[in-house]
Amino acid sequence: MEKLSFTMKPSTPATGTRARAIVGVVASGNLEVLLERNLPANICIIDIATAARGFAAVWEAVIEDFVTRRPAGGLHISINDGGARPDMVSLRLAQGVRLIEELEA
Amino acid sequence: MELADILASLFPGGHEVAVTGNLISGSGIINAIKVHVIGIAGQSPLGCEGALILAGHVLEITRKGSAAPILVLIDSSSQRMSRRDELLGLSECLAHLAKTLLLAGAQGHRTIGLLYGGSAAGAFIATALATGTLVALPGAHPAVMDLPSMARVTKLPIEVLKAKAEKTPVFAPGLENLAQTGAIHAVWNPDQSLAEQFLALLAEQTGGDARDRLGEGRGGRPKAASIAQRVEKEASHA
Amino acid sequence: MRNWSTQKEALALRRYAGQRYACGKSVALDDLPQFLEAVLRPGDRVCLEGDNQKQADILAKALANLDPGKIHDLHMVQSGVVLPEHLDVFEKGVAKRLDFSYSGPQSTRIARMLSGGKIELGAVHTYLELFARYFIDLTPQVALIAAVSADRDGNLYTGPNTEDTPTVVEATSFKSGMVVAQVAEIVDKVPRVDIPGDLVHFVVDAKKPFYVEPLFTRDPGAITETQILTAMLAIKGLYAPYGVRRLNHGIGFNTAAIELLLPTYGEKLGLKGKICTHFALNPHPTLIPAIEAGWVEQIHSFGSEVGMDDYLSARSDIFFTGPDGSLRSNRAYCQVAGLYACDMFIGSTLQIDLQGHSSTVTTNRIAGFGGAPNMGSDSRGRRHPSEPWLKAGADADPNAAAGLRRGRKLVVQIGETFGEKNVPLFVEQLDALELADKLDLDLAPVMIYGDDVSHIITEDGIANLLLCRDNDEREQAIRGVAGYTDVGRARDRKMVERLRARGVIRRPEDLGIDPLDADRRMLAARSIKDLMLASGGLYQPPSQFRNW
Amino acid sequence: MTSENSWYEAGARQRVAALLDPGSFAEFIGPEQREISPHLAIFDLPEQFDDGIIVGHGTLEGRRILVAAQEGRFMGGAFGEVHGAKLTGLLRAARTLGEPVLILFDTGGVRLQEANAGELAIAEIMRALVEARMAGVQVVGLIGGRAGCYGGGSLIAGCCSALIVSEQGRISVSGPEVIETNKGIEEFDSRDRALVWRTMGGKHRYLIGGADAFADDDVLAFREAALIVLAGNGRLDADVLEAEQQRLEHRLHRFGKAHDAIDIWTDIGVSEPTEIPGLATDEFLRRTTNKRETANGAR
Repeated sequence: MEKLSFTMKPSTPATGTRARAIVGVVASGNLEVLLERNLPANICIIDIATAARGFAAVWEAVIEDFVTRRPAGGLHISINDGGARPDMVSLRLAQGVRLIEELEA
Repeated sequence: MELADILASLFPGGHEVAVTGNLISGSGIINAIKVHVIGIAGQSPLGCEGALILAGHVLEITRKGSAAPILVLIDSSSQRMSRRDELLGLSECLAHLAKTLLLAGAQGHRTIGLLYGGSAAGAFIATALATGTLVALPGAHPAVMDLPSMARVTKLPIEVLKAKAEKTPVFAPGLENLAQTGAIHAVWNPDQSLAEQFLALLAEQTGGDARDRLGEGRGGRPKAASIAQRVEKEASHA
Repeated sequence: MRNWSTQKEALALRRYAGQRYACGKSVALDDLPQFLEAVLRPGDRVCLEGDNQKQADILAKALANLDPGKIHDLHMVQSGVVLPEHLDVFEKGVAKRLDFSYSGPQSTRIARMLSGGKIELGAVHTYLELFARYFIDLTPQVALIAAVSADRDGNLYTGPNTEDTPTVVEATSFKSGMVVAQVAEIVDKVPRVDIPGDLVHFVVDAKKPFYVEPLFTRDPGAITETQILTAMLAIKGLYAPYGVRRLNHGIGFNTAAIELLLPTYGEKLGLKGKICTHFALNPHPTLIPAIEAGWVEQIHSFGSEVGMDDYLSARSDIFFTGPDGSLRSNRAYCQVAGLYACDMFIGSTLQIDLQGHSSTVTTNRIAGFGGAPNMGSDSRGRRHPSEPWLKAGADADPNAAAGLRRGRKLVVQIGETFGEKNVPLFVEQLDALELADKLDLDLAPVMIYGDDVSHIITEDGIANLLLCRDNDEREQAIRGVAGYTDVGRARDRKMVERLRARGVIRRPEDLGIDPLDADRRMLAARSIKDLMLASGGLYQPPSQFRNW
Repeated sequence: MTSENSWYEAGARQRVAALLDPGSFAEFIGPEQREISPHLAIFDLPEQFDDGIIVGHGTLEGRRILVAAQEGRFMGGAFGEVHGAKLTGLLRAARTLGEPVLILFDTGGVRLQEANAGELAIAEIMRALVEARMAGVQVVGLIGGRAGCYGGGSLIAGCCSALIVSEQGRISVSGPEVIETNKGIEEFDSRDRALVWRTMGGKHRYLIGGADAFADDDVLAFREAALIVLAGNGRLDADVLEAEQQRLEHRLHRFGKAHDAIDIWTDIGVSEPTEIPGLATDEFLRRTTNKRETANGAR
């Protein structure tokens, strides 16, 4: 496993009030994303444990785009990755942000 | 130890235990205590018929209303792997056998498993692991799955698996590994009277299922006991 | 005085030699080895019928078991190198030279044998090219073909999987070659005559049907959200604006997703009757929901598909069927149809380079071409206009005088930026070049040349290469949809934004598509069973695809 | 057509959310507590924060209920140490609290990378389950996921007071590949999926009394079935096991010579038995009413 951690300064804080959300599942080509709202609104920390080694540059690019395009401020995001492709990572991150925006069911 | 030697050492005064088609049944007396015996011999697989025959014996014992101990002797392979057994619902038959043993335990029978040979997978769960206390003799060789099969499934070379097995008891086959996870209460000494070791075991108090705490103490299962306990607690306070 | 009938005389000798093992035209299965030894000559040019679907498997097995001391140095000219026996004949020395077009499942072994010198390669062709050469310089002296049934006169019923047979027989039999057919049974009267008996010299009762690979079955259960997103982009960003009605779909999950989105997403966009009405296409099971919903008017097929035969018979308004009711497929005609009468080809590939060249070759595999290059190329011989063809032509050359401007076929590559095992779709250089080097080939095996490609669709967006005015723009347009691959990350961001402003690149948001809406629930069928139910129970999928 | 709320396609969390009363589910040891497997790192395998099972409580039509749901996509829903212990703890709590339990199975059996711990976990779960049932608690299994209910999971299912199954659900001790690998393709061709389904699938299990209710592949259909099943009784005692002994002996006696499920379906008098696999739920239930073998609480 390779562990990566990124501390980002997103443009927008996450909306909604839910304390946490989880999407996805750890499987081949898939990943789980746990989002916890427990950081100052101007930062976002993303911790990654991935089965695919040597993709740090790709992760960085995906995450830069994510914090630019989606409101992610204040979120601590933890990822367990089963070797997902970047398109799946982007999708799960977007789904996670959308879920934490929703009202508590 | 061979089955005959085991029975001789358990029942110095003789016994009425028979083996029919690799299924063991009968009884003997140790120190004036009647002990029912069932089991499976000859490294044989356990299929639908065998499971129901053994379950039938257990039900017959419990029907009598005594609290005599039941000794389950095990030298099996795995569940019988066949299209026919699965077609007929092997899972129900094996679960049924386990339930009869668990019910007997709850009705006051001590259920003691003695693993003296092999056992694996579904057969192991339905017999040995469904007893209240499981002991073993040296040379017993339980296995959930043998290393070559495991190598095939995990796609890891067998040497790599062997090296990993050195570091943890959690996956590799073998008596010592299973004992560390808490599955085996004790390993008996074949050079001493099995009857006496049996009586000593009977004298021990039993409570609920202590295998997870045993595994925690032996270092084979670091988390099971505490996780189960936490869930239980959270459920009670929720 | 020159003898002008040597070929006819050679055929007569072969027939005479073979007749010893035959009763009428019928050769018993047990006599097949001796029979083949009697009719074949060392060095013969032989077509052993087989393509990506149907296989003359019994004849292949018999050929591979011949004694190379007696029969050797054959020159195999055949569509598919698919069965192990197709390469065994070279391994054993029965055959020496090979001209072929497709080698899917044998792609690794054939590459190994080529570099090991076991096979003397003529060329790797497209189907249509190889068929063409059957009539010019690669005419078979013996054709070993497969049919469903034969009557005692040798009339053949080739059934729904007719495929290459008429072409092979035409070229062989009318040029004094010998035709030997394996059939599953001999009947008094064949359901229909696909091949006239006087073109067929011998028939072998194989007692079982020839093998057919279910190559075009895609389980909707395996379609991912990203593939659905690419399909949404295709429908809304390409099919709709060009009004694509006549087309071919390649094999793959992206195109399967498109097929399954027509009755749902396509319906919502009001596109029914405006797109996807006529196909050159194998009977894809995933097209069943769209057919049932009335989207499709007509389909001509290269071959059939395992389990689809009853459905096809019951939908003769859509498919080509014989008087017996069953499908009639024909690979050669369908390839021509795809080349000349379709306005779009859309399919997947394994590698795309910075010029847009694409290839399914990796360094250790030669998969051949099959039909994709015919589908995926702009025919220079086309003369009839259509809306999408003219519009694409205008995209490519807006300044030319309309009356003198060629139209363009839409040739679309669709895929995810990363494929299986995280292998990037986009590369700086195709593996095909390295392979060509290794095997000393004159041509790198390029599936579709960059100048034929009009669009590339990934989850990142659509690149319209027709709108690119120079190589730089073209390269950046490709990088611009290459996502997080190395090629994509090396994009010139400013230039990509400029291309986007011009509509050369269109992102999902530019088309009003939210990637989060790409949900499996949009698929008109989400399992093989759904397809079976949608067909009213007529589609009977092979057992390995069932989950009931 | 696959339902909008397909059970087969949904993940464990989606199933639980749609099965219980809206918003009623609360998880024990949720993923934020990161109680992961301590053993997967040895194999350099990725962990999942909930170790592939969620346990908690919620309500069903207002009635408090305990629930466990396996995630069949994470390591095939297999039982490891933590995964198993969560279910053990839940069943022990059920006995103390006297509250019914729903187990949403989706498992290939024991997780090989922690095989000994997983095997033992199965045994502990079975014991906790049986003890809960002897105390009068209902434990209902729901089976219809991608991974099916195989290996040790099928033995746990065999201890439940009732099983609800959909066509997609498969219940079997040995999986098709395991039988093929050990006994050869002549014994079982694992690629012949029609054979897999008619030997182990939900319809066959329902027809021979291996399951009590048959549901459409839809979360709400499972909910309806659960409500009906939960209205019954789940107590396990000697009478129940005597009855089960008779039921299973009768089954072996009656169908023991059958080679294929079709033989069994023919025997019980189902019309056009070869059509059974292709039938939609309504038609399947209509054709088999009063014909199938039932457990009638004898489990």
